[in-house]
Amino acid sequence: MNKRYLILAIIAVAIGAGILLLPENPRDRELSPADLLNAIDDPSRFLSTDLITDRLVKKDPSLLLIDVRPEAQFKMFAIPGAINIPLDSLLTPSSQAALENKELDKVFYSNSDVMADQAWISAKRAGFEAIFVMKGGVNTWFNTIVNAAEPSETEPSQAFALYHFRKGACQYFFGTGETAAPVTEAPKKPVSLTPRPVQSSSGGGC
Amino acid sequence: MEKNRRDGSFYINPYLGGVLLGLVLFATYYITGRGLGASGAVKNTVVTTVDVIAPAHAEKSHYYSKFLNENSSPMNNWLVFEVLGVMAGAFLSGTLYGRLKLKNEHSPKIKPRTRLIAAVAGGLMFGIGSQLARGCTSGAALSGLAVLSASGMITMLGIFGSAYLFGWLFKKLWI
Amino acid sequence: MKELSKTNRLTIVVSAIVLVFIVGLLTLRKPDVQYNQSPEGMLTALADTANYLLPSQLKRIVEANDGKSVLIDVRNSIAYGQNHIGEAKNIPVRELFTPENLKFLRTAEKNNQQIILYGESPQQANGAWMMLKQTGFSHAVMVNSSFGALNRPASDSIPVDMCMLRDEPRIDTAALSKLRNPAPAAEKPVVKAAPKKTVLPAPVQHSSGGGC
Amino acid sequence: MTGPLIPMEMIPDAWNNVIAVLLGMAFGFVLEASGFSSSRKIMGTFFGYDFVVLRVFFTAAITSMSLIIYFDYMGWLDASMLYINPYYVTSAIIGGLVMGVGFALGGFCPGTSFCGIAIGKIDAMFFTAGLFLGIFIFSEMYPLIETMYNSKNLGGIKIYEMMGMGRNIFAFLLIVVAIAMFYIAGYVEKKVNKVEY
Repeated sequence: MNKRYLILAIIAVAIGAGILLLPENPRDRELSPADLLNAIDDPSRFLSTDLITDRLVKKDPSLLLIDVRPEAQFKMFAIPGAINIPLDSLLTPSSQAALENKELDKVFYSNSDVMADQAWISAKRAGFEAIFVMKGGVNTWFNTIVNAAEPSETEPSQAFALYHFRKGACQYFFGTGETAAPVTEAPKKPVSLTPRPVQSSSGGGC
Repeated sequence: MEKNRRDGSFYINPYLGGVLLGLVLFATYYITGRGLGASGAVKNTVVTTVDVIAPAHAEKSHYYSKFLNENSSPMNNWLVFEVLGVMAGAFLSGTLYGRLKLKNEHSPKIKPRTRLIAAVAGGLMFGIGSQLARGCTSGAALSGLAVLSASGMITMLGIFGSAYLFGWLFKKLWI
Repeated sequence: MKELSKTNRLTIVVSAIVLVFIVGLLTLRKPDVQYNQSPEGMLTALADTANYLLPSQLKRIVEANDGKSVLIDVRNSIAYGQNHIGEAKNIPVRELFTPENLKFLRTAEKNNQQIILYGESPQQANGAWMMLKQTGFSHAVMVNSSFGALNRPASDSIPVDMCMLRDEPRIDTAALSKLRNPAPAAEKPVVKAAPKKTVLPAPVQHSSGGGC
Repeated sequence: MTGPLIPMEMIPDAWNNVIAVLLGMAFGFVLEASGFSSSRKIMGTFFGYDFVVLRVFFTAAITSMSLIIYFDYMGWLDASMLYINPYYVTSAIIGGLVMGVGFALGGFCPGTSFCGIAIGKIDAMFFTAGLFLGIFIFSEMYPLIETMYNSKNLGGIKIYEMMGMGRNIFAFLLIVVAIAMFYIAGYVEKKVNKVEY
């Protein structure tokens, strides 16, 4: 037909062959190292144990607690309502399905911070959204909620409100507290300074 | 070349047209993040018309109410402006190449009235189909093909496949 | 089909597009930092205790000072200015991938030096460490202790509390069992090894750990 | 500058409509200049005397597809942010078939009919009137077909994912198939009798 068309066809095929050489990107949502570093440096992923407890007590449907400890530890003791995804199986398809849900605030916790934060960084790199870490982990949760220390007389009234809230939560979780402290209402405001995640849902919460 | 440009029979090379259209489509994706479209503008016009004439009915209908919101009129839509642009651009090209002329194109074998009835019937089918497939040839098929979407590919195969089939049935209308 | 014979403008446009592609590909700069470990591989690395240094091990390394390792302080520069360990270099987490820091880290990696990271808490060191580990610094390790604990004068006698190798549960089992069985019944659940008020033993047995 | 610009908020929303008009003008100009304002020229594709639709359509598709893929690779465009029409299996297939009938009868598609109107084609005007009527009828019929309209939603799935192959291979094959089609089109055009229009 026309020599030009032959040349143009060759150019088009060459462009196509060039596409073949480009890398496929199956990890489309993967965060770049620079973005991940910025995310790591941002402390807003940490939620306090009191805040989590408050949302648990209020049966917040948008909260999903994920226990990243090994199964044995999970069976021994876990925060009520948590599901177990051990750290090494974080990226298996079945676990990813749990992390995929955009409606839920996924909160990782472990015994202290490190393992939960490792899970968070791994999940963040894989591109999951609305994920958080419970600051202090089970150890802090246990010591503040179950073994809540009674404030001394001189402390401000907020400390007492916090204490009663913790005792009430403890009774809520385990049926009975060590002392027969009356269940008082949870403080109206979140007791911690950590802000509630912006992504709000229809669920209870504060 | 300059001579036959003005008589309305000059068209640009189809591959050049294709490459330019591809550039326009790419620019649309690059700037707005969505493809081109045409039937959406018609839909918005219909919704607005119904809303003006029978607001209660539009409010009640499941379909109209999807596109109505209190703050802005459905006419204030990207696609509506785009289609206004399409008409302006086509007018420009028509002026440039000397094709501005009232004309009813049809096969010499049929009456002009048959052509117009067929056109209305065709438009009607296209309107229904474009709403079903959530886009027309430009909105679903062409834009979809550019981002390799499944719906675009399937819609394109559907359009061209059935147009080939029915084209032979309605051959008399055209040749 | 007379328009099919006019191909000049078509050729120009196509050449322009090809030119854009070529210029783009030539000017394309690869990002400075890229992952070279898959997320799954990283999860395996996380479970490897060799990646975590105990305070006592760190102490030995600092004392030996044989040039086989570089020490990185990932806290902010103010905290670093007040106090830091040995000849640690200050690289706050946010500045991990600045060009000069990258150059420093890459040199260390090339010389097969161990990159040791410590921070205010193990959690802070962990973030920086995971970033390095995922982006090709295979010799990076983190110190599994807080800076406060490291900096004690006699770091040999680090209290158990401070030794946080891989997160251990430290919950008061006595209080827990009391919660679960309000009335101290005759038959105790045998789940708990030690019903007395104690600290759960660490599930991971680490041979190297001198401090614990 | 990394695109898409408006979703990335690099261009203020106020410019949205201006950009729409400008892009629409370019779109309309190219369509008209390629001959899409003439229904008989468009219909040539289906009877083999003029393959302009096939040529323009597929050249445009492979051009913008390659541009998107290359720009995504070079980091100038974030392809994952581009809008992808959700794939509702039943309604997409039926809608496509119905549109095909409309194409064969009317000789236009919505975009080209607006071009036709702009340069004074009477049949295009009637086609557009039919278009309005069709959409109105669809909206009124909507309760009857609502379940079918919303059934089998596969979301914004890509064709190569559906076929289980790589994006790059699919893109390459599409280019090769398109060139083969252009060649066949040229061959058929020579065989078929010319139609004057």
